[in-house]
Amino acid sequence: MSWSKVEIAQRAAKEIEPGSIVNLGIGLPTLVADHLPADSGVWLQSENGILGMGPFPYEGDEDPQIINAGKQTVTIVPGGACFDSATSFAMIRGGHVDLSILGTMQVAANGDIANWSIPGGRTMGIGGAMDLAAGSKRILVLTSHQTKKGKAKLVHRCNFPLTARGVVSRIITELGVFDPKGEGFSIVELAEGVSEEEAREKTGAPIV
Amino acid sequence: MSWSKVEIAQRAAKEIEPGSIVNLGIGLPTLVADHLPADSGVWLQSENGILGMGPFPYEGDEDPQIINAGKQTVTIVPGGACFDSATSFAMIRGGHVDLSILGTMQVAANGDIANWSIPGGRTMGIGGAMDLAAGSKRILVLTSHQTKKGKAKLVHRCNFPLTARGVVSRIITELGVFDPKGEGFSIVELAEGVSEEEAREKTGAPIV
Amino acid sequence: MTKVYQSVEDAISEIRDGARIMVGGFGLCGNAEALIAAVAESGVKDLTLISNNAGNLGKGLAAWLRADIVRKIFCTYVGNNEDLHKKMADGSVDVTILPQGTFVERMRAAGAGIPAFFTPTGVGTVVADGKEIREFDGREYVMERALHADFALIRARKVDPAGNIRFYRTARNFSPIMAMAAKMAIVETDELVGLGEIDPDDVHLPGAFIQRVVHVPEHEDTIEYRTVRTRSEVQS
Amino acid sequence: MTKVYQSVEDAISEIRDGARIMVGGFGLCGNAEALIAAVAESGVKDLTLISNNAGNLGKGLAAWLRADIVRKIFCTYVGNNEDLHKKMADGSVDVTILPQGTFVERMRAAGAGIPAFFTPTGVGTVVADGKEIREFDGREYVMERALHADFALIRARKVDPAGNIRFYRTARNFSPIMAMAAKMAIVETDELVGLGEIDPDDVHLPGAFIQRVVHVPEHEDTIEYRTVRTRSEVQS
Repeated sequence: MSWSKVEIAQRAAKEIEPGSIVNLGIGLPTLVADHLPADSGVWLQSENGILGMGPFPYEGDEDPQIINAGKQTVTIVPGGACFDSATSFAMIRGGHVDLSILGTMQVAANGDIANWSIPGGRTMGIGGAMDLAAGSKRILVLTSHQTKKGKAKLVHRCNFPLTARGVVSRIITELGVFDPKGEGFSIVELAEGVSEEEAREKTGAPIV
Repeated sequence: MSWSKVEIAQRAAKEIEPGSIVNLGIGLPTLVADHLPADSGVWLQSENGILGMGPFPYEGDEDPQIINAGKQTVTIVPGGACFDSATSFAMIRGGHVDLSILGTMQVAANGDIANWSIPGGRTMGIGGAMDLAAGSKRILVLTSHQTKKGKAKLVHRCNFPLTARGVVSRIITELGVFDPKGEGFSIVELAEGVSEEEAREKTGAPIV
Repeated sequence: MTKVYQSVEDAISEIRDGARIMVGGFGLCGNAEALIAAVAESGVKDLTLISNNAGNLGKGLAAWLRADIVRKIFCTYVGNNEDLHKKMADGSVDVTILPQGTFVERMRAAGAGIPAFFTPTGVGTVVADGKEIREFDGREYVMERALHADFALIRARKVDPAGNIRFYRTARNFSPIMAMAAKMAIVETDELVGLGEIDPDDVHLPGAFIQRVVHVPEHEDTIEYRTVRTRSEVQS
Repeated sequence: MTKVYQSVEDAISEIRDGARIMVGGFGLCGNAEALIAAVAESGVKDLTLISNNAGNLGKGLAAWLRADIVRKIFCTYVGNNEDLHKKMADGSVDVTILPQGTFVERMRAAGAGIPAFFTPTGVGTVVADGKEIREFDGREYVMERALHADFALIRARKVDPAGNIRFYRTARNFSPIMAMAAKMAIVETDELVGLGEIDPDDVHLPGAFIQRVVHVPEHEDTIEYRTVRTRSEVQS
């Protein structure tokens, strides 16, 4: 039994300090928003210019000029603020975002992350990924443990184009919670029913 | 007959293009504000954070939180804007101020200006002087032609600490209008009754 | 002295072949729709386009790509912009993809008279290839240069004749910075108000950074990804 | 999660001997009067002060100079600040005078994660002594470094419990930039409002840059140079 996507998001929510400023990447990280404790006082940052991003609008309340960095219609919570992109990336690059939760294609035992381009694949672009990875105080990665074809995403060293070097502090997958430790990954926690052996088999670097 | 301070200010006002953004330094340049044509559409910039600075307030209307860069109480005209100092100096350094009119201690034939410190004198500080001199699209200097002790202020090369190199495009004094030309100054215009000989005598560099 | 032009065609009259043009908007959000359309119809070509996304869903700047008037693009994200994918694939447009923070900071530098700066973003990646790397206080940074343009085409919610601007929500994005970075910033505004109607403390971008204003009351404002929650979802 | 502290003493409780402190205000305009006074009375010493003027007329930060709790100052202008002239003359405070644009851009860089940048300001002057000079596109520039601080003490007109700020007129000046550049930004506000009372588009500085808020309704707001015109002057 490994964790579902919702369970990964729930586990990730536990990594968030009350009152902190958090940027959620596209995909799996977006789910974390639904699992923040109501009284946590967490502020979601969207790099297109929102601090205090709220849930999707009710049907009929969509405003084409209130979107998140994935260009989805969203809302702004009371106490939220809008600002230009230079201010937004000053916030990110200047270390004022406490935590960024990112998806990835590869993450390495040395903390490197590669989440913007697959060699030979269609170029999707960089967007805010490199700034978030380089500038946030802490980087948490949520990802499936392997690709759909069964290749390890937790690797010794990335061979996909890097997003940033040595920035990832923790990774949560369906198998558990892992920390990059240089030459391998340490196991912080395993999902119920997942054996260390299974984690070891599916990881592209030593479990240390 | 040389020009009075008011006549210098009136002559300087003629250098201002309609609709332009102008920063006026402390002292003699401040007088220029009173001689702008009513329909000129000129916007006065104050580096502490105003575009659209107006005249001094009526007695009783002073607001301690509306001041100019000389820390005098001022007003803001309709269409004026307030902003932070980083934006203000982005405006200045980025070439968005069309003209700065500065006072000076020395100005040289190569366009150098020295207006912030006299060797051996009391240090008053730099303030916005170096940014205005380096960043404005055009620099006009208003000054007495000589010091109170009769020393030339228009010199071949400055020996006071520089504010900026090679930035001055025109100088207006009680004797007339002069342009720095590298090794000397050219006469653009002389005040009524001022002879070229007098200008030559009182200038610390060749008239070319 | 008003900066107000009576038509979008007049407002863009100075744009020539080969111009470098920044266009505001995050995808289709906050697009200067009328100015973008007017440039496409004006017959200018060989443009360098500086825009976060260069259109999407066949809309906005996609019109420039379809009209083959763009020779070079600086952007940060391609995503599902099929028009851009097509141009990249056939090599007819030279596309440079930048990290978004570096993209906007390079424009901010241009507007602020800063020719170059150092950033941690992109160190150790292809973005830093061929650029100077320098260590400050034990960390490596890459030097990035100011990114200038001839024109900026932006959208605002409210503008006065001096060019003072109010933006609305996330339609603000890159627009004020692009206005600062361009020699001529042209703004298309939902609402045109009188001088003094915007309080000095409510100005998002002072008129010093704006050269031309045109009033365009109606906009399409396409939503790229409509995401909603149902009321029952919450009530349950 | 509120950032609101009940007293100025509580708000400054983390400030220790040797701290680097940025203080907002252009001269006495926009001073965090209560925070400045509280630091003077707190007994901390050996401070590094980063402020445009370091007080004037014996008021504001002049209290810190008189209390001999400042060891080093970064400022841009001394002017008639006799307290500062005295400290400079007797050598008891190490004073570095910077161009104002460089002063604020160095703080902006610190807040924005930029370790260094190039500026045309100060090239060929004593300000550039010992600093790297580099040519870009035929013009010389000097490299300046980010200016960081442990604390920023600023004043605002209106703040909410999340730390979102509205400033007033020229009292804004360096304050938002200092808040960005400091590890802990403490704001003293004329008015404390509820969450949501400031529209998202009306926020001058988002709460991300503010750590502590204290409500101080009354301020002295000294005018340094009272200049007026008489009504008759205009009517004539």
